[in-house]
Amino acid sequence: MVASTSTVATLELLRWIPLIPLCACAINIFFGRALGHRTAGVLASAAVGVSLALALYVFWLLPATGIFHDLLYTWIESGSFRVNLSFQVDALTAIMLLVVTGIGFLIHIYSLGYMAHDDGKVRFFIYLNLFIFFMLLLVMGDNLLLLFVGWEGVGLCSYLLVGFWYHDAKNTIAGNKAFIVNRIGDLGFILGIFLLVTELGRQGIWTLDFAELPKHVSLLTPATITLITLLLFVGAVGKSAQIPLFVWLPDAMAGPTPVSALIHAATMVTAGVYMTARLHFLFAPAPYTLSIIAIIGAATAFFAATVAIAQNDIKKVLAYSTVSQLGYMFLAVGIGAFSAAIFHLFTHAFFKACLFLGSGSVIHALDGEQDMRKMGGLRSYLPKTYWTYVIATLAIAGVPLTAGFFSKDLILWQAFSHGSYALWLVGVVTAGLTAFYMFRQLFMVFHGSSRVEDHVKPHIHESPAVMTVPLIVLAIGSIFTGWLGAPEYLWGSLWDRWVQPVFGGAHGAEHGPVTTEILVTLVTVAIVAIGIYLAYARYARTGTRVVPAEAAAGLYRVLLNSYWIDEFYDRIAVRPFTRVSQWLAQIFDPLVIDGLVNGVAKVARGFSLIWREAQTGNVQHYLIGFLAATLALLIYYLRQL
Amino acid sequence: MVPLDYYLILSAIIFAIGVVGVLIRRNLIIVLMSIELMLNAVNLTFIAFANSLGSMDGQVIVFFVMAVAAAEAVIGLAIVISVFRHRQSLDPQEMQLLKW
Amino acid sequence: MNGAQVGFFILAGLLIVSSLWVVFQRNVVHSAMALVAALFLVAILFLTLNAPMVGVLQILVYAGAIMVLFLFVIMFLNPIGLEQRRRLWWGFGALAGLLLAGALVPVLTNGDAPRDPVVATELFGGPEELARSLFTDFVLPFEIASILLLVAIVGAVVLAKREP
Amino acid sequence: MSQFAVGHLSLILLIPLVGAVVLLLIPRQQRQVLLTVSLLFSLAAFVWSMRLFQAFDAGNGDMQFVERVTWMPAFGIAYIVGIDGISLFLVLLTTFLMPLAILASWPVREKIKEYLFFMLVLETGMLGAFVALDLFLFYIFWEVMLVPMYFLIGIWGGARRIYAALKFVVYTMAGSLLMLVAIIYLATRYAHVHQVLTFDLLQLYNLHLPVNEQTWLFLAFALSFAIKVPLFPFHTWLPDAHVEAPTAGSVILAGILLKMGTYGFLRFAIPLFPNAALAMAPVIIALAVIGILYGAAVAMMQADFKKLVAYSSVSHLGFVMLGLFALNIQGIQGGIYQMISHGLSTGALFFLVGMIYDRRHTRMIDDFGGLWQQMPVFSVFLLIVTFASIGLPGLNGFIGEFLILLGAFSVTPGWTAAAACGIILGAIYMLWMLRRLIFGPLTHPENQKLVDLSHRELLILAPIVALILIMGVYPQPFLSRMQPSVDLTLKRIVTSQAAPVATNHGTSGEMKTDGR
Repeated sequence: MVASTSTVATLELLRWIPLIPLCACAINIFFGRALGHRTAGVLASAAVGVSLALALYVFWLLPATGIFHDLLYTWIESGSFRVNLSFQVDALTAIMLLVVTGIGFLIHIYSLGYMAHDDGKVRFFIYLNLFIFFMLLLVMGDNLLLLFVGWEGVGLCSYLLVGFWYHDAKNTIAGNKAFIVNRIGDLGFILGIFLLVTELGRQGIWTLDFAELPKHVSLLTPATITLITLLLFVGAVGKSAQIPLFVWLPDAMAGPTPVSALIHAATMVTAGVYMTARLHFLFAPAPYTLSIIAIIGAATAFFAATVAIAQNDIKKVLAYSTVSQLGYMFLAVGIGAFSAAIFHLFTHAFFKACLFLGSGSVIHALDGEQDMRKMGGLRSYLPKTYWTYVIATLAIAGVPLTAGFFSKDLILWQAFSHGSYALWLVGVVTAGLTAFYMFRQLFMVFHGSSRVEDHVKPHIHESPAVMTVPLIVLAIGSIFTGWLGAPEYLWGSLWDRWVQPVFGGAHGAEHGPVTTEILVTLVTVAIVAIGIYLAYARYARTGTRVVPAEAAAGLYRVLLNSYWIDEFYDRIAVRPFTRVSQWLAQIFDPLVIDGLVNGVAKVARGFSLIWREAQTGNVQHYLIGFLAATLALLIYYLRQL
Repeated sequence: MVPLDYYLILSAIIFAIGVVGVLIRRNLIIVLMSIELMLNAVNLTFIAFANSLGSMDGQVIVFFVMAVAAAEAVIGLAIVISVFRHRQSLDPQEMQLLKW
Repeated sequence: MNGAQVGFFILAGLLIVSSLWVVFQRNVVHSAMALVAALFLVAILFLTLNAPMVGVLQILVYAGAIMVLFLFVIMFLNPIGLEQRRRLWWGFGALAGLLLAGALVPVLTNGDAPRDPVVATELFGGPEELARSLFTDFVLPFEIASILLLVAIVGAVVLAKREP
Repeated sequence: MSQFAVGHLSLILLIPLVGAVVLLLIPRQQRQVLLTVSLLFSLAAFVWSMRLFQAFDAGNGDMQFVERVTWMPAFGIAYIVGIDGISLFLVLLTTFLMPLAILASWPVREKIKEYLFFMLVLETGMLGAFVALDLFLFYIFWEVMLVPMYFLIGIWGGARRIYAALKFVVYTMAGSLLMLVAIIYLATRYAHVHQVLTFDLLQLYNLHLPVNEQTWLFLAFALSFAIKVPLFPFHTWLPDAHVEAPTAGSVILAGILLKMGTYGFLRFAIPLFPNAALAMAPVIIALAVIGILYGAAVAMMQADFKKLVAYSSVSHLGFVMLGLFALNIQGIQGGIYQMISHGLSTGALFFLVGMIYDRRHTRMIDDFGGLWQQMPVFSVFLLIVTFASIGLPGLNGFIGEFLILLGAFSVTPGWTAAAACGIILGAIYMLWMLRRLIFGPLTHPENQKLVDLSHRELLILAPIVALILIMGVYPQPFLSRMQPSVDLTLKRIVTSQAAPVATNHGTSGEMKTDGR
């Protein structure tokens, strides 16, 4: 298809992009303590900085339809099956590369300040560097299995970082949940890979290379493709926290805030979107899968937005908002608009990272307080944080001329022009909800009267420059990144020209009449405006209309507990499974299976208990037996004659 | 001449008597003596065969049996002494430590 | 029936009687004396079977050495009290003995051994013949027997030694 | 090869044995000397096995370093040893783990001399079973292993050691007796056809029996191996034996002895009776998958750290069996790879259990918690090893599991999907164990005095973890050496499908010399 027309060039530089963070990680593992907390952090940040520089250089070198390739060695070879450890960079990867290293670098810098007083700082940077390595592996791997390696690797880092403050068992439980739910998704992913490999293998093709696969897709039957893509999508559902596997993401907020920003907003959770885009040649010919993806994406977007409205934890709101935004991306994927999905991924990385880091700044200032009901009026205390937060909130709400506006609008317009009006409607309503809950948060935290607890109040301080500078950079990005993908009626999309070749012309932006497009945009903007107004009316002035959780009732209570999904899973899956396991471990295994084994022994023992009565210990009794046997032998002998 | 069978029958009878002694007596010394009887019965058979086959081998075997019998009697009696010392009894039926 | 056979029957009858005496005599010393008699009778039978050397050894070793040892132990331990004669058990033993004898006799007499014994040379059964066999064909068992006796001596000393 | 020269493989068998004899000459009061000498001998065996690895011809799938010495010619029994790409790594695994196991025996206080003696004898036994190419010889080594293991568990074990040791030996013995019968039957059957009585495995490979005959023989072999593996319903000896055995014993048991069963399937049961293996494959795959899920579910509920690891072995070995009975290149290669990986990661887990047991004299998970605070290095090792065991990509466990599932998927997608669920369960119980053990608050006051790993303990774990990483990142040196041998094994199965069935005094199959 498309990949064959692109030029492939070898660039040995590529390997160093992921390897440098890995080296820094290794150095910190062995010498981190000796180097001291500060040096270790600086080293880690510098490593990511170097990767960023390299990524920029590669980006600059990369021609529009070109692919850079770097083979290290053959990783696994078994029979005809063969997978290389090799990296590739094309336009799509280049964007992901910049997101990962760029935002990763900023968050490393930020962490230098945020984690300054933490005992486990070295450990934190080890994990963070390891994460960058795996994330780069994920985006740069030139085959599906390497992608999977990165995929699992970032899951590991997510587990480690969510449970970073291990003293509190709750954090570790959240980490476990994240890892295990992801594993459930990965089960689908790996089965999808198996199905792909074996089906192609049956035709004599053994490959998982992204460069090779598109050529052979036509060998597969539509049903097989549908099954493969559905299985792969299960993996994406797990990693990108879609319905029904989203439950881990809100809990994952137990990790340090920079982690939430980097892993659970900007990069790792978007891996599912990246994967579907990377495998667009498989997904595109699977309409059934696509429609499921679209429905799940839209449902997740809406559902998570409703839950976000009721949350009181500053990070939980952002977490649900992330789930919701990821839903948008999958909505885009589902209608075949891969380019739009990646575009939203790109802009979302900036404003969501900015929001998380901003919330981190707030939490930092308030000595770890995360409950928005105990905030309010922080505008004057934290001016830089406030202004960056405002910009990012505008962006995520989709206020015109911010990044979020362009990317979200692109998705909605694609949905509309694709003819999926229901999906479009859900998207638009969700946009309104997004505006509402984000501004609700903004007002609750920064406006109104202060509800900060008295003992914290004297310590409120603006964060140091090492934290605010990344905020400012990200805030700038939250506006201007969107301008790359402006619609045709403005100045046209630089983005499409860059990314579209990767996806081929087949599913490019479908351009309807410009007037319709503007009209659709206006509808969205209007609904967003309503959302903002409602939030303003309800929360801006005083911020006092905050219902305590105990008094929550009705729909509010449903939303606050996110529809009791966790409890539902607990009831239908976790507890029955635990009970079965318990029965197996405590009844079945020791009593039935081992009982059978020991039963055989007991039967033998029973026989010998009877039989041993013959052993009286009396020699003369034994002699009787001896005699009897001798007689028997003699008589036998006589009968033979 | 006395036929070979006569000797054989005689030794069978003596052997059986020895066996009865081992079986029924409750005195270890008599049990040992009964064993000597059995050995002698066997010896008689050997000698009878040696005579009728004209071979010295049977007599040599008897010589060895005697050596073994001497050793057996010595060890057996030593055991009897030490058993009697411990238990003040020579009744084999009272020695049942090796019961299951 | 010739003279030799008459002699044999007398000897055999005496041997059986003394053997029964050994087994069924309640007094240990009487049993031992009966055994001495039985051993002498066997020695005489050996002599009739052209085995003078073995017969002499029988008297020397058995009747002389072993029986003295038996008597010595009997005297030494002096087991007091006569053994209880348990009718049933003894009857059972006697029956078993009869059965055994009944089975052994036909088995033993069944072979096709030469009915007429080979007429022996003059030297047959004498010390020279025995010694020749012993020190040529059976030299290894002979040596082993000597070791066995040595072990028996040591074992007897160890077993009968009074514990300190 | 000359009749009298000691070959490479014989030497490797001899080194530990000589070490054992040398130990007997050292007075028992010399603790340090005893330990050092046995460590040196096991290290020597390892160094020698590395030379073997170097000299091994990677492109050759046949037996290498073959030595033949006539032993009991009347019965066609010979001393034949040799290795191929399958046994090479099991030999290396054995010689690699043994020095570490001896190093882990430093805290053993009682009867150290006998302990080390048994360890070295055990090493010879295990190596012998892996290199033996004569069925009778194999059987002897197979049984010889039991003896030292019996004493290791029975003398230096935990509270219920006698029960566990007896169960282990009797259970294993019960299975192997049937195998002995089958071996003898097989040899006599071969003698009927080819007029030569031999126990030479390579020649017995050429015997093609009718299917129903194969099935009985296969079942006899399979029972013996399935107990050793252990396959699902035959696994109950394992938790008892593992829990009661001393640390080094558990490591060897899990790391090497269990592989004996899977190796037996691959070396003997499958290629000797290929038709039966094919026919029975669905049953065994089903049992393997049940074992995977069952072992994981039961492991989850264990309160005893060691027992948890023991049941996880049941689960992991289920994967190996699944791979072997996929009967294709990926499955078998993955199976072998998984044997090695499991030997390393579960071996390391048992080492770690032993290390905290030495400190606290308890293995109950609930007695710990928050260990990271006191023992960060220990915790890091535990973390890495646990994730290797879970099958995280980049660590060794992944390669094996991936290849196994890939191979199995093309044969039986349904069972494979079920087996893949086992990976999730693996993550659940392992992570749960981690949480209760090293994370969370440090609640128990006894744990506040715990000291982190000593240099000796680091020396045990570091090589394993290094190998875990290497095997995860760069598996090719291992896989490429296995491939020709696996190919050959598969070819044997395929050719026997087409081969004429042997009848008494038939003409099929050419007469070969008996290696004399």
